[in-house]
Amino acid sequence: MSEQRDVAAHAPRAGAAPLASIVDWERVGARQEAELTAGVRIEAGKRYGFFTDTTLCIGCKACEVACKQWNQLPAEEVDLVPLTYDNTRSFSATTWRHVRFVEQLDEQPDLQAIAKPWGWHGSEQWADPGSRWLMMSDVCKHCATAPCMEACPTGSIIRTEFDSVYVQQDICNGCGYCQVACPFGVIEVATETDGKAHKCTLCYDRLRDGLEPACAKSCPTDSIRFGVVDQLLEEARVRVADLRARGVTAYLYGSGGPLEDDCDTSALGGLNCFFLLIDRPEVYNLPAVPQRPSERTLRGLVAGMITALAIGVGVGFTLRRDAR
Amino acid sequence: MKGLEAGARVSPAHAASYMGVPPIKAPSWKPGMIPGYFWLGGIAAGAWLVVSLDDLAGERDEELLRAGRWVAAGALGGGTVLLITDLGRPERFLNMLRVARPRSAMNAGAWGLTAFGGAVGLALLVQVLRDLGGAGRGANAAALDRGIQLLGLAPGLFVGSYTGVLLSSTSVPAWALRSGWLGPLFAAASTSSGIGTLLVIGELRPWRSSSTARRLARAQAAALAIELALSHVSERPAARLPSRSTEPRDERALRALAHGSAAVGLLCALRGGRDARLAAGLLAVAGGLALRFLVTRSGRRSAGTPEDTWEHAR
Amino acid sequence: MAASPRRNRLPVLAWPAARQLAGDPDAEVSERTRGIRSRLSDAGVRTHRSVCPYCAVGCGTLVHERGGQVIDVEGDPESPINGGTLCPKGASIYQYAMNPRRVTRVKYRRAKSSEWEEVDLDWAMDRIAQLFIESRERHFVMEDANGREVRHTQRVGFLGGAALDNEENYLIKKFCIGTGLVFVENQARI
Amino acid sequence: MDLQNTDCILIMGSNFAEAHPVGYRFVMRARERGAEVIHVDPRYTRTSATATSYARIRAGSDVAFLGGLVRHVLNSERWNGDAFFREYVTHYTNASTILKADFRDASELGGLFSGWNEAERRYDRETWQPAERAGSRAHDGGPDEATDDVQTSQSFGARAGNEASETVLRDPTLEHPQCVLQVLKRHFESYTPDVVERVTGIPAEQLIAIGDALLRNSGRERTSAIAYAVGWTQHTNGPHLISTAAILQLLLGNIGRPGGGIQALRGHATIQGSTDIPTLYDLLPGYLRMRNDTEAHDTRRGYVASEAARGGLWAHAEAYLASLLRAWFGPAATPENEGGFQLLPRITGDHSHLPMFVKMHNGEVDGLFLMGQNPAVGGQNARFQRAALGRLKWLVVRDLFPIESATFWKESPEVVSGETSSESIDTEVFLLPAANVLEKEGSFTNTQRLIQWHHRAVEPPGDCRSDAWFVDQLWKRVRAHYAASDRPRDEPIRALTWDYPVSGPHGEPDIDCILREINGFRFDDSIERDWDARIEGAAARDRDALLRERWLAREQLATSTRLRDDGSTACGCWIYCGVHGDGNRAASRNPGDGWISPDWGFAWPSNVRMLYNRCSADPAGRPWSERKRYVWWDDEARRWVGADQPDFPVDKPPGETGRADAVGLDAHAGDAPFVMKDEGRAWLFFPQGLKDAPLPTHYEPWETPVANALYPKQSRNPLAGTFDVAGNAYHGVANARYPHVLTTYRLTEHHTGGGMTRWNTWLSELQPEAFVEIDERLAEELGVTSGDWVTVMTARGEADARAMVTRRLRPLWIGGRRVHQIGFPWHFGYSGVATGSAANDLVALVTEPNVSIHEGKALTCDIRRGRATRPNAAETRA
Repeated sequence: MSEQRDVAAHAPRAGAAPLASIVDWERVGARQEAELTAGVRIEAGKRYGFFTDTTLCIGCKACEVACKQWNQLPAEEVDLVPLTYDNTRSFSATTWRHVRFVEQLDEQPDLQAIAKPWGWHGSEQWADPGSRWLMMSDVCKHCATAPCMEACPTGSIIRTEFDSVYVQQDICNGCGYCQVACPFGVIEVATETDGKAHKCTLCYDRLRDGLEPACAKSCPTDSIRFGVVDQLLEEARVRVADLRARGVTAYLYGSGGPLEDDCDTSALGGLNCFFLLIDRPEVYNLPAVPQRPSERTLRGLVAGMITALAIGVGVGFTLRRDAR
Repeated sequence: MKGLEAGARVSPAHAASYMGVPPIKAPSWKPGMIPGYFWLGGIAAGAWLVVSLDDLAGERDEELLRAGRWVAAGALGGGTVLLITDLGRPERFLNMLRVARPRSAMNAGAWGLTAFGGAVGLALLVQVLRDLGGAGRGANAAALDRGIQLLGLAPGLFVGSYTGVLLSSTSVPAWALRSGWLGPLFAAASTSSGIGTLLVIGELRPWRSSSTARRLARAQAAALAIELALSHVSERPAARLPSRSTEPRDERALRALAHGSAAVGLLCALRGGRDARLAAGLLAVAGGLALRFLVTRSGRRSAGTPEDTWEHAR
Repeated sequence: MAASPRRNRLPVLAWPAARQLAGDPDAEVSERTRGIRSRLSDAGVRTHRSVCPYCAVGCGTLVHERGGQVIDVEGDPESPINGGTLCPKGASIYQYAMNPRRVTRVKYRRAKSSEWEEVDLDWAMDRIAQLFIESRERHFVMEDANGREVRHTQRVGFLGGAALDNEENYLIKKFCIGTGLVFVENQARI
Repeated sequence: MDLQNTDCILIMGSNFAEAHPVGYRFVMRARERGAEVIHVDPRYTRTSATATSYARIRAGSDVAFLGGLVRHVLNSERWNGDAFFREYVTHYTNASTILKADFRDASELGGLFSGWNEAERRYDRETWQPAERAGSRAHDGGPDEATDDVQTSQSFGARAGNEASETVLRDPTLEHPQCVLQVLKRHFESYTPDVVERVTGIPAEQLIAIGDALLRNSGRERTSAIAYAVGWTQHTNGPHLISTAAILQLLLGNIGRPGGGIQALRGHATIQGSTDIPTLYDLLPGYLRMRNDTEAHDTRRGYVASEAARGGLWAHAEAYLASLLRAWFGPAATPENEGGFQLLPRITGDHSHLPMFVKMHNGEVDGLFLMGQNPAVGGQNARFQRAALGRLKWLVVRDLFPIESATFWKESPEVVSGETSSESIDTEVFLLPAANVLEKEGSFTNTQRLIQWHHRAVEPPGDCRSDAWFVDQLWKRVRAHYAASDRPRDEPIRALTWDYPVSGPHGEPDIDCILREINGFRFDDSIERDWDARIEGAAARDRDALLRERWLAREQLATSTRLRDDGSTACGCWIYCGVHGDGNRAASRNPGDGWISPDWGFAWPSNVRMLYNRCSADPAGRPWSERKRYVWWDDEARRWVGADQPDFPVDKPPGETGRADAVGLDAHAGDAPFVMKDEGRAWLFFPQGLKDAPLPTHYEPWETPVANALYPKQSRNPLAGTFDVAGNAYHGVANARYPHVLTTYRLTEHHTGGGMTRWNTWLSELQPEAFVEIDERLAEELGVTSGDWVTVMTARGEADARAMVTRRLRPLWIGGRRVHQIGFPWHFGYSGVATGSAANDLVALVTEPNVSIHEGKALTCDIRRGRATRPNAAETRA
């Protein structure tokens, strides 16, 4: 489709002319798209992340697909898992967003004995434990002290100017150490394909152009909110207070301290991508108290060497020549 | 391919985990490479340690030194090949030395390995020159040797022990819970299998000095005793993990092999005699390998057991 | 980090570890990383406003294209309906266009055949027109049994339309009026 | 978008969150503002999970539930105590109309209304009419039942009613025993909470609680909304469901007000547009009826007499028709052919989807153009439809992917199993690759009547072409063939206008010009002839430019009020008039306030975003409340003003009375908001419009596990359309062989018959395979756990899939026994990336009498463990 033919063939008419690229889209002008979609301006030097409010998630999985679309990630060959609507099951090198579904419904009452209400929850459904179907869109947490990054031996995993944790694909040598370091099972080495580690980039490329990350942008119900972490935390606090006033046992997972009733992520210094949950973390397949593996490294190395030396000395003692 | 796996058919409403899906990832490492590297690196470090201490502490035993250097060089070379092969992008192995990251056990290991490799390489060079008749003999040579051995001592100690720390600095419960112990355990195992290798060499091609074998056997006994003790102690923190109670048969066999080899090896080393020493050496070397397999394998299974993570991360 | 790439004269000084020693906080950052931008900022990218073809909510989309190839489809941030958001189907529109499973050549199956053949589009159109005219000729009903003029044929039908454009539906309807087709239906009935 | 302002939304017959996730964002916004979200559904879905309350209903029993709500409302203290409701109902509905004394309700006649003619199996609707003053002359534009009988599409009710007549008796006190409100009360009196519980499985307390929620959230200050989708329409009494909802909302004063209304959640990008500009057999654009074979339609005058009303917008039906004919036939619309009316083909019966396929199955259809539909999977009794396709002489499939409807002769289960073979299928099949939405320009009309233009982003690859191109090319070939014909039968072909310039590498017709034709323009015969001469004389290469120039020169009409019946205007669809009145308004893109956003696209009619919004003000024209302000009368400016374009004559004062001698909107009073209705008021009782009842009535689905508890003598719709053909046996009422209820549905991750999604790997990995949802108790009885294969059986066939055992489904206690409900998503077929059995293989061909829609949401079935032994094996007769 050549430029000339395009102009000649489809004479421009009101509203028909294509827009320039969205990045310097004249209608938006100096405004970034993120200001429209997330109400936030993206600038280097600030901490950005996601606040995922699971009470707003409708389990549509738009985030999963939007992520794959933007990052051009291939689909995986999956088999049906007919337990609930989650056939994704876990993160992988090509799945960076994952929506979990947790069916929590009471056992069937005996119908003959009571033809009375069940599944009826008054005005606040999730206040009642009788029937609920929890949905939660999980993602890389972009931890304040990221175990994957601390584990990375090549400096491939870096912290960007947006405080996100990013794997430099031109550096990664696929050692796989980040994979075992991650306390959330996020990062994975694509052993079958390029042999490198992959995970959510917080849409680093988009942030550079003032675009909201694809998943958060696509979320129809704003369950995934993108923004400056401190502001998101403030929003989250208000939200938790509001839900608690309504009788919902909401708490934050990943605030790094405040409102972390059922968990403690302080070892990681909090998570740039944090969540509002209404059940125990394990229900969402999250560790209650994620640890920071590198806490053990220095100590371990020193202990190891000292022990080795001690062993050596001990053994060396036995090596003395037979009595002369 | 993801799919319906055995054990996934539990009602999610009552499941203690999320459809049995592990919350963390098991290692991506190719089978055998990493334990093999741990083992070979350990032999290199152990052999180096023993001959260095021997050289530093007492009379020169050039034959032992020479054997130790060759063992260290060979094992280290082999281990490095395994390590590089295991990378997703082997051609980028040098990226490990791109930066210094003290919080990364892998990065520290790479630097340590480099330093150790340098010392071993230098030692080997000197050794080869000397064997070819160059590089002289005498007091100066002895000082040179000692210097080189001393140079490699710290990195050697490091290479022998860091691999355990490498494992325990992860989110894999079976490793993480044993932090503080895996390093020492691997150090002990490195020492014992290093000595074991020298013992075996000595029995296959007997030392000129008869005391060498005896001394090595004593050292072997000591090292194995320490290894056994550490092995026992280090397992305690992880014993409460649910994955331990569901240990499959092959893993139990591996455990028996690792511990049994060390114990029998210890007895043989104490007994003395040529065959016994040979057996002790072989058992120590085999036990070292079994131990590395056991630890990596139990970690892999632990990573695949959601309840382990709940136990660890709470 | 957004600072321009540093150039070092000595290769050894470009070594990140050396830069690290020299106190460079961005020593680990690669050249490629410094240059990262979204593909929407590539030269020649043009954006077109479109509408999602799936359900009837009518989400606005932006189609980003470069050299006639779709490179990205996202929600239109200005749409009061979706405000940039999309559902998973909408988010997958890219594959609606860029999909190796898509049929791009005319396929033709002869009667009784068990295989497709590839045929020329023009030939197919001629053949279809011929078949249509034959059916119409053979079965056109000018008057029904009661002598009432009905001007139609019940031998050919049109089905579908809810996934097309309004203007295409209009043409189909007009075509049917002109040729006397009365079997014309779409998904609104299901 | 207005749903964000609701205080309470009842979602029923719709899995809103799953089928329309982005629309659901407004529901979630409302919920977060404190609105109640009530979901009533057979299955606990993603909508239920995010609603504030959920009620489990037996599929197909919705009218009973809604009727129970109507009864609860009418008997409630709040409804009878708050003057708002009475005022709204008295002024804005026909509640006060007094019916003829001999009208008898279904509650009196055991499920049938007066006027039932058992021999002919039809209603004589005489007794359904309003009583008139003694001695008044019978209305000359009476309901034409004959006409009704051959129409089965959605229409805006019969236009030619008697209601506008000033002779109709009314009782503003609403006390008269035959007045509509009292009749309505009696009609629903038997729908008590206990009876409703027995019918629907919804506990009585819950019915009352939901009724109270609606009452609590309706009134001057608050409004409630109802949203539905095909869970309501795909029934043999679909219109009953929707009209019960309409009655409920009218009683509660929720129509035409912000946060109120009834939202039909439609399922395809322009399913609304393809109804407005209908690729439907019985409609002409703009809901004019297709010319049929009744005597009335012999002449244009007769057509107009039967279609036009005196009051309301339908008074101008002739102008709409004349303009349409002018658009289609141009100069060839002459007085001799009644302005083109005589050129129109006529329908002679029900030519809808299912009858078409029955004829096809009988070998009585030669050819079919399949334009983006996949009946081999999505069609009811899909197996039957596949067989029908195989009896065509030729089939043209236009699609993006090799859908099942194009490959049935090769890959269908029948061919694979050897039941039939490629060699025995004589159909000549063309699979023409289509251009997709990114590769063509045009407009879609969404579920809120918003027309939105999409631009072409790229050229289609290979042989892919737009459907406009296809029709254009086919038309040109056909016209060339008949160019020299002088037979009367070919006259319409020669007469039809088709003057769209083509452009681009493939010669695509200019869509903008087509939209201009749809919009309408002033038609001047002499100017048109001049143009014709100029274009004819021009060189071939200049032709397209000249054609386009002519389109640009034609004076576009800004509103349908400009349409005339004298041939001086041409308009392809009168309700779309204005869409291209001042530039292409479908392409306008001003985001606005995110609520009304009047300059984003164009909503028909006249860019009104909320229909009947005059209701948002009280009879005197004042907003009912500050909180629910929308459109009101500004006494100083002497006009209606507000947030939206008033759906009312802007300068008609609220106090004006309708003029008895006037036609159209002038016949309406200033407090008559329903501009489409003859008398300007909404119907709580339908003298015409429905063939099968003047009031919505609970009939069981055609296949039901229980008899009708409300009308034991009349379990099912007396007029449901059945098809006595092989492979389509029905189970009937309470058939012990098929004890379970089966319902089919969509998932978020796929679209309809899967033609657009099952070849998409990103979507296919999310839902890779068909499955059947069953409750734990049933699973226990069958001895299956999640992942095991089960086979669902009906008299039409078998379909197998893996079981998803879940507590989200639960049996109900109905009619003294446990009734299991089984869920089977209908997206899947045998081709593509995501595959599985087609649930529609199980569904019967059976239709609703008014709109010919099938019943896919409630039927009965049996289920067993294991794979289907005979894939899709059907019994010829049960």
